[in-house]
Formats: sequence, structure tokens, C-alpha cells
Amino acid sequence: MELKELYALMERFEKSGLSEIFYKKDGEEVCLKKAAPVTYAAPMVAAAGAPVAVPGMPAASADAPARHAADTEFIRAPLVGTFYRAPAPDAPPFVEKGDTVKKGKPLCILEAMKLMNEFQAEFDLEVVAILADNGNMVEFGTPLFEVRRV
Amino acid sequence: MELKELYALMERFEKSGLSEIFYKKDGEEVCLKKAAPVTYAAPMVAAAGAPVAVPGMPAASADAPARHAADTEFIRAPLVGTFYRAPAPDAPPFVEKGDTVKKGKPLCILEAMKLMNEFQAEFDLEVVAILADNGNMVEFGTPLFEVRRV
Amino acid sequence: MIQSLLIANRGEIAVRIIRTCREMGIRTVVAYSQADADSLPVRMADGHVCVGPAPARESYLNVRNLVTAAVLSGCDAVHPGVGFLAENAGFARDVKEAGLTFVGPEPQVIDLLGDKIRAKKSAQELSIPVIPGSAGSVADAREALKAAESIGYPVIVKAAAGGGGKGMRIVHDASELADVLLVASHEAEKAFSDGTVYLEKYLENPRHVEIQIVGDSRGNVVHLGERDCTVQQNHQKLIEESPSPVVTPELRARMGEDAVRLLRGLGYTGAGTVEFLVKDGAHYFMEVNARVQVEHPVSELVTGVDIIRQQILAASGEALEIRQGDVKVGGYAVECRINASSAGRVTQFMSPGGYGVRMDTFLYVGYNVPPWYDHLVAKLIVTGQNRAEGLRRMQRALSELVIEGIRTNIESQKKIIAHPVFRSGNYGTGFLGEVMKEGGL
Amino acid sequence: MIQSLLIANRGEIAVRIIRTCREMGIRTVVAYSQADADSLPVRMADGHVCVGPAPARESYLNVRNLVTAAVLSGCDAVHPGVGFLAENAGFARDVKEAGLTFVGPEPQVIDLLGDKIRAKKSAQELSIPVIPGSAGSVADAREALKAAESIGYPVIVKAAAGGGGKGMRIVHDASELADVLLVASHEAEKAFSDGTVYLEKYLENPRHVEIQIVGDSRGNVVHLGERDCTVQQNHQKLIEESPSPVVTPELRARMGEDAVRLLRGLGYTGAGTVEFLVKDGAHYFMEVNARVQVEHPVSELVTGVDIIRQQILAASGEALEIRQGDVKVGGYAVECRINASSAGRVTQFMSPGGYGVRMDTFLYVGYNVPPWYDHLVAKLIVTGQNRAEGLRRMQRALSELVIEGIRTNIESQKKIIAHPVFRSGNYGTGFLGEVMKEGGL
Repeated sequence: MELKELYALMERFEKSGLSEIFYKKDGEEVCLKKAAPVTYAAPMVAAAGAPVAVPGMPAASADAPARHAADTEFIRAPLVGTFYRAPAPDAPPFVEKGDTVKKGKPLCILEAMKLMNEFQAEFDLEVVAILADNGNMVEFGTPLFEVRRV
Repeated sequence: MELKELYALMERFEKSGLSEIFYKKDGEEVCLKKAAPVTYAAPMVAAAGAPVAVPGMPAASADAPARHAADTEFIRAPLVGTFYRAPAPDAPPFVEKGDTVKKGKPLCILEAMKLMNEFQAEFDLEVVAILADNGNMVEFGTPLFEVRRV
Repeated sequence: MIQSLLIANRGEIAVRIIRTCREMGIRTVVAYSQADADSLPVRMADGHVCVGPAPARESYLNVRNLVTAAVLSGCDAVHPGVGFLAENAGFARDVKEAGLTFVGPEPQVIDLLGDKIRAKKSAQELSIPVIPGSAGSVADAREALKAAESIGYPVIVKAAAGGGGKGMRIVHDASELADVLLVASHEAEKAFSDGTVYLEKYLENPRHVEIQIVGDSRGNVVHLGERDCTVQQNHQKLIEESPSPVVTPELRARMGEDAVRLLRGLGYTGAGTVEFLVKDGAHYFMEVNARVQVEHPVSELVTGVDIIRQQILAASGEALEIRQGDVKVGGYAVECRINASSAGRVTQFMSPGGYGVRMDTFLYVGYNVPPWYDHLVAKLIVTGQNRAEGLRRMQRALSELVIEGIRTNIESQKKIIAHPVFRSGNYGTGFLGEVMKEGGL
Repeated sequence: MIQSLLIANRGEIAVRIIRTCREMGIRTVVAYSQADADSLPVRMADGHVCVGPAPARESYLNVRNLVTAAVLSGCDAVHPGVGFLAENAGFARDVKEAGLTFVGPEPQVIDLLGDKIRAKKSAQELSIPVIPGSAGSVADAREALKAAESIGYPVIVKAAAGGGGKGMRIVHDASELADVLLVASHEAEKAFSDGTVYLEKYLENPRHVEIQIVGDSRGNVVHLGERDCTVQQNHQKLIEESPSPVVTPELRARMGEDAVRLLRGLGYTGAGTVEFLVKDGAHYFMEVNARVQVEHPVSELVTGVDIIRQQILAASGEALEIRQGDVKVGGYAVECRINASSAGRVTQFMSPGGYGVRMDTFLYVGYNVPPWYDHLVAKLIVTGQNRAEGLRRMQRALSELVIEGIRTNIESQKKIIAHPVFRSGNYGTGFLGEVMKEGGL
């Protein structure tokens, strides 16, 4: 079996209601299994009725990109707070998309309980994408930047 | 088996009521499984507490052999009743294991509401096994005999 | 006292009966069809007997197999549940002839109440208000026309053996009557193999209000207040509540007394329901359901009386544990029937819970809902100090209820509970039809 | 009135709070750890904010993230639930300083009641019977010996900041005292970073009986009768019931009045519990839990009062909906705590249901129970007209409960409910330990 055949089989299998496939042919053996999945977010949300829209409710976890490119990584929010790209409303942002940032240079500010927490780059990096919006709330773990080590 | 044949098999299998398929042919093997069709008798039974033992409670469905040999078949109880192998307590049984029985000859009696219902062979057959016990209750569908057409 | 009970039924009512039996120390044996081998009642009961294949007429309506199963599995009584053979006098007779106790009224009482004309006559004789109508059945169009003239149009044609709206037809003027009569009689003949029909004044958009009764063999007959079942979709109840928004204490007393007088007169034992129509503060006897009803939990929750328990005590020849004086209708309770509109495997099920919520169901994750039987899969019942609180709680509970793998009416129940007209409490049996027309559901 | 509530907790208590909020029209936002992203409360709430990784000290105990989450998600109040920060005065202060409402008593009240010695003093000043003991803390062995002599052995050493049995030691004679004192003080130091200890007379095998209180900011303080929590396994409550088999109406009145007097004196608002030991018909003040308790549903079901609702009303500055005169303890209720002894994916879950059964849980099929937090996974509560009926119903309900994929204590709860000594109602806090020794569980 060619690998692309195997991928095809895997795709078909994932769509199927099956839990296991074992296939053996002239010395070749393939075994596919599923773990009990079950994730039922949707219905509960529906059940919860239209949630009241509130300024500052974290879009975060929902909207945040689930995965990043192979050669990049996320810098995530280490605390709950308000995300600021600049040291002051009228000041220019610390970093822009495409910037190369040296280790120790500031990336953003997270405000929590009236404290301005500045966060610096922990390694030399290139800013591939800025994922949080200035002035918005971020949750613990919300991806703030997608970066590439340089 | 070609992969497209395998896909066809998978589709057919998903539609089927089967839970598992194993297929082997000159060195080729295919095994398809569905997730356990959830049977949780045990806990509920345990939960039910020790059921009161009652003479005549159908051992049937539980004890009855699940499958028969490839070349034989079951004759099942068409009604709920008491299974008798003979026309009268002192009379010899209608049939014994190993007997060959001609179509139309009596096999057993099922008593229901004081009525003795005699059941005859619907085809020429050999009695491979007698599965119900004389004088015991049988449910609808309880296997009474395992027979081979002759 | 009953020692061992065969339950000749399935689904949530079988589960309901098993629960009370277990609390009473009564052994249960469930009779089931091959389609129900994996059902919850089969798993919960102390014993189970397969009585036939999936089609009900060969299993749950198979009198011979059911009675034989009861005798051979060592039961001393049979509970018919709801539907199937619950109001079948012949089944009750066969059960008794087999030397077993039938959990329900005497066969001849079932017979009498099954005949809507005789039942109505019995009510009239006890001067219980009935809907003006023909004196008994109408043999032909001529008789019907005469009756209709005296009653006044619109009139409704009903089947004597009727139920579930079959053989029912509304007639607005004389010109229609003859034809409609034939249709209705034919429909009744088909449905009940009895084409007898009669006429009644057609009440526009009334309330459906019923009185829950329990009686024992010692002459005690007690009513547990009313249930309002006005929210119906083609004669199928969808929501039941108690107390009724339109029943005053005075009306409750009058209806209760009438219901008790009627069933005491018949020597009624066990659980039963007297159904009335209520219009402009007046009540009119409609019919008696000679069995426990799907919506009985509503009355259990406002009175604190386990109706199945009283039913079993009465069948055992014991006295009821309550007298009319003990019955206090307190607070409010409402039930939403959760019906399936498709069969299949339940892939997820989350039951509502918490304060004031009761769930009666036979669903579980992995259960394969068979296509053969009634579409009721769950009864969600909540209590509150009053109707407003109860309906808020029902809305909350419905929002928690998750059933996946089969289609259900959960969303439409949410819409009904939230509907301003329903909230107002001011509507009639036509309400749901109107809402549907508006495309409101 | 509170408009939008952040729930700084998880599991069944978070679900419990969401339910009442939904009935009150209050928006809910659940703060959750990364381990709880798939949890039921996160799915049920109108909003949710991740406040940290799995370890509680970085999420559910992370005051900064919790308060920030409340402010930024537009909440005007915070409910601490049970455990975690529920009795942390510092958290209550930070919540108030952020301009939010804390659903619980005032910080200084939490502080005072958190100090077992000061709490006991307050009770004494109101001439509420307390367990004879040292006047305040004991600085050293010499003081302890003097106190013990005057009290009489056996005595128990307790931590001032105590709870959950930590820093508790029984001393049978003077020779042991000095050593035990050091161990207990050290243990207390480790557990509460406060080694202060005090002595009390050790009551052998008493009953644990507590009074449920709700108070508002307008001086209304009402008690909802008692809960008997005598069935404990190393100071962990397993079964709670109301009314208590050993509390007479007179004793109930005395305990209730004492509890109300104490908390009114402190200007207590919201839900709280005053715990007593009962021995030979006398009651002794033990401590106050300045929060709602796990077992509160038992009192809800015998009084018909939604305690979480009263708690939220009180926090909003509203008046309680009940006065002492309205409170009737009717019937009987009992709760079994269902605890998990292993984490993992729930492969099947069947909740008991039907008449008189309430289930509070956050389990569902497919949920992965995380290993990080409290082992309570469900509370099964049933009602009955009396204790005998209630216990029969509990046995029935436990027999229906199916939880697969994780190990639970369902079987041992069945054994306790069926145990003749438990049925007799005549036992003390030592009961379960004895039964376990006999290998009875």
C-alpha cells in the first residue's frame, strides 16, 4: 500500500462510524483504531441560549488560531488582563508584524488590577503575526503573537 | 482485496447491524470493528440487588447458546410457555438427540394457558441438540432445538 | 399484598413502576418485545420475559403470551401501565381468570367507561354537568339532524368507543352533517371496529382540565386536584400543569366532588382520571381514563402522593394511605413531554438536574430508540412556589436537556414555555394550532 | 440587583450556582483552569474565562486572575462557591476593592470566624454552650497541662486556624500531652502557616449536627433547621440528613436560636452554617462555616427554600424572601456524596430519576474527570415523608446510579444506607470507623 493510499484510508476511516480496522495483504499490515472521542460543546452552548454580548468578553479561546506553522510558535498570555501593544495610548506599538525583536526587548503590556505588566521577548524572534487586539481582554493561555525564532 | 473493494466492504459494514467482520483469504486478512454497542446489563443487574429466585424464571435468553454451527439452525419458541418433550409425563419423548425427524412429525409441546400446543417439524431434520429443559419455561424466541436439514 | 409484579408495558412508564416497586420491596418482571431487549426497564427489573417480536400486536398486545409470562415467572399481579392493554377489559378478565391480580379497576368498570355514551349517561344520572348532546348514539342522518337542531350548531360527532380524536368531526351547519356522519362512523369502525357515533355541542376553544382520582376496594375515593392539559397538538397533550391557571378553589371543589361521586358510584379502584372541558367558569364531563396517565407526576409533585404506590396498595386490597382531608395541593408543577420524531441510537444525553427538577425517562447514551412504539422518550417535570417560578425553572431545565442522535421536540417546547400567550395563562385548546399557523413553532 | 456573576469555582457547585442564576435572569461567567475546558459548567455558563493552568494555586486560587477576569468580563459580582477561596477574607477584600460584590459575608466576619478561638469566644459571650476547653490558645506544655487538668482527660488538641481535621489530636493522659502538642502545632503550622493550638474536652462518639443559616444586610437572620452529618470518614462527611434522628423539636429550637443569635450578632449576610456537637441531648458550639456548604440541598428539600437564591439576594442588598415564621421543616431529605477514587473518562453515566429524587452533578458521558481537584463528582439527594421512606428511596436511587470509567464509592454508600446501625439512627461520628474496622465496607 502506498502512503497516499494509507492517508486515503485514514481519512475514510475517520469519517466512518468504525472504531477499528485491521488490514493485511502480502506481508503488509495496517491497523487503525479510534479512541472513544465524544466532545459535545455545541449543544450546551446552544442550550445556554444566546449569551449576552458584553464589551470585553474574551473572544480569545474561541477565535484564537488552533495551530501555528511548523517553524513558528505562539507566545501566550501568562495571566488574565488587557492587552496593549504600546506603552501609552499615543505611543507607537512595541512591535509590528514582520519586525525582528531581540531577546529582552518589550513585546506588549498586559494590564491586570491597575498594574501594567510589560512582557519581553525571551529569545531573538521575528513577529509572524499579532493575534490579540489592542485594548481587548485576554485569557490565560490566549495566543498573543505567532513568532519565529531567529 | 483491492482498496476500493475494502471501501465497499466498509460502507456495507457500517450500514449493517454487525459489530465486527473478520475476513481471511490466501494470506489476506481484513478485520473491521464498531465501537462496543454499549451493553451495561451487569451494573444494572447488580444494582437491582439479588433478584428473588423463582421456580420457572426463564433461564432461557441468558443461557441459550448464542450461535449454532454453520450447517445447522435453531428451532425457536414461537410463544411463551412451558416446554414438554413428551405428550404425557409417563410417555417417551417425541424426539431424542440424533433422531432424524420427518416433516410434520411432532417435536415438542408448549403449554400456555392450559392449552397444549404441539409443534411439528416443518422440514425433514436431524436433531443435533435439545436446548430447552423438559418442564421449564421458555420465552418467545428461546432456542428449543438445534437441527440440521436432511 | 402483591409480592411479584409483571409489567406488561415498556419505556418510561415501565421504569416508573419499577421504581415504586423497588421502594415497596415488590419483585418486578418486565415483559418485553425483541425490539426492547436492551431497554432500560429490562435492565432495571429483577426479571424479564420476551413475549414477542417488535410489532406491538404480537408482543405488548399479545394477551396469551403476557398472561403466560406472568404465571410462569411466578408473578401474582400484572400492571398494564399506560396504553397498550391498559384499558382492555378482556385482558383484565384473562389476568384475573389466571388467578392473578390486575392493577386497575374491575373489568366491567373498564367496559362501562370505555363506552363514552354509557359513561356520559352515568355522569348525567349523578347530575354531573355534561356537554349538551344527543341522547345516546345517533343511528342515522335523520336522528342526527333532529339532535343537532335541539343542541344548536356547531356540533361535534364523536365515536362511542372513541379516543385520541379518532372518529371526531366538527359540523358547522346542517348541510354538512349527513356526509360528516358517514365519514366519522367509518373512521370509528376502522379504528375501534365499532362505528357507533353520537353528537355533542362543540365548545369553541375550551380548557382541558382533568381530576386525578385514587380509590381503594374499601370505598375510599380521593381526588388529588386537577391537571390542566390545554396545550395540545391534534388532541395530543404536550404540557400539563397543576394547579390550572383558570380553576378557582370553588371550581376545584365542585369538579373534585363530581369526579369522586362518579367513580365512587362505580366502585372504582386504583388510579383514574376524570376529564372535563372548562368554558366560562363552567365544567362539563368529557370522559374517564380508567388507568394511570402519562402526566400523573404533576399531581404527585403538588400533593406529595406517590400515585403508583396508592394504585398498587389498592390493587392489593389495602386501604389508601390518604383521605381527602389529608390532601393539600401545594405550590405548582408542570410537565413537558419530550417526544422523538426519529428513531436511532442516542449518542449523547444530558439530563437536567438540581433544585425542583424531576426527570422520568428510559434514555441512556448508546440506547437505540426503536421505531415501533410511542414517541414519548422523556417527561421533564419541575416544581415551583407558583406558576411564574415554575415556568422559569422549566425554561432553565429545558436549556440543560441535551439529547443527540434522535430528533426531539425540545426546541418547540422551549418556544411554547416562552410564548407570551402561554405565559398569560389565558388560552384554550386551540392555542397551539394558532401558534403553529403563525409559524410560531 | 446583581446582573452578571463570575463563578470562581468548578464542578457541581458551579453548575448549582448557574442553575439558580439562570432562573433569576443573572448572566454567569465561569472562571476555569485549563484542565476544566470541557467541563459542564464551562458549557452551561453564558461566558467563561480561563484563569490558569490545572494546579489550583495557579488558577482557582489565583486571586489576581480571578478578580481581573471578573472585571474585564463585565461582571458586577463574584461567587466563590465552596472550598478554594470561599473563606478567604483577602480574596473577599480584593473583590470589593475592585468595585465588585462578593457573594458572602463581610471580610472581617470571615476573618473572625476563621479563627476558631475567637469564634468560640464570640459564642461564649452570647452564652451559647461551647465544649469545655482552654481559655484561648495554649502557649506551651505547662499551660496545656494546667488547662487539661481543669478540663479532665481525654482532651483534643485543635488548630486555631483549623479545619478538615488537620492539627487535631486526641490526648488520653498527661504523659502524652507535651509531645502531641508539638506534633499538632507543627502540623497546623504546615497546613495553615499558623501553629496556634488550643485544648478542648474530647467528646466520645458525639453527633455532628449543624444549623443552616441565611441572613441579609437588613438584619434578617433565619435558620432552616438542622442537618445531621454524623456519618463521616476521617472528618469527611459522606451522608447528610434532615431532620436529625436525635434532634427533638425543643433541641432544634434551642440550637436554631443560638445559631441565629450568634450570626445576627456578627451582622452575618448570606448563607452560613453553625456546626455543633450533640451528646446526651446537649449541644456544644464547634465552629461556623462562613459559606454555603456542599450539603445545602438537604435543607432546601425539607424547607422549600432555594438557599443559593437567598444568598444572591442578600449579596445584592435585597431582603430575604422568608422570615423565621415562614420556615416549616417538612418531611425528610438525605444526601449521599458520590466521590471518585480515580480520574479518567466517563464511559457510561445513568442518573437516577423519578419521584423524590434530585441529582446535582457535572458528569456526562465522555467527560474526562481530571485528577487535580476534589473527589466529589455527584450529590444524590432524595426526599421522603419520613426517614424510613427516604432511606428506601435512597437505596432505590443508588441502585439506579451507573458511573463507568472511573471508580466511585457507590457500592460503599449502598452498604452504609443498608447498615442496621445506620438504619437505627443510633450512632456517633465513630460509627463509620467502627464499620470499616469490622471490614463491613
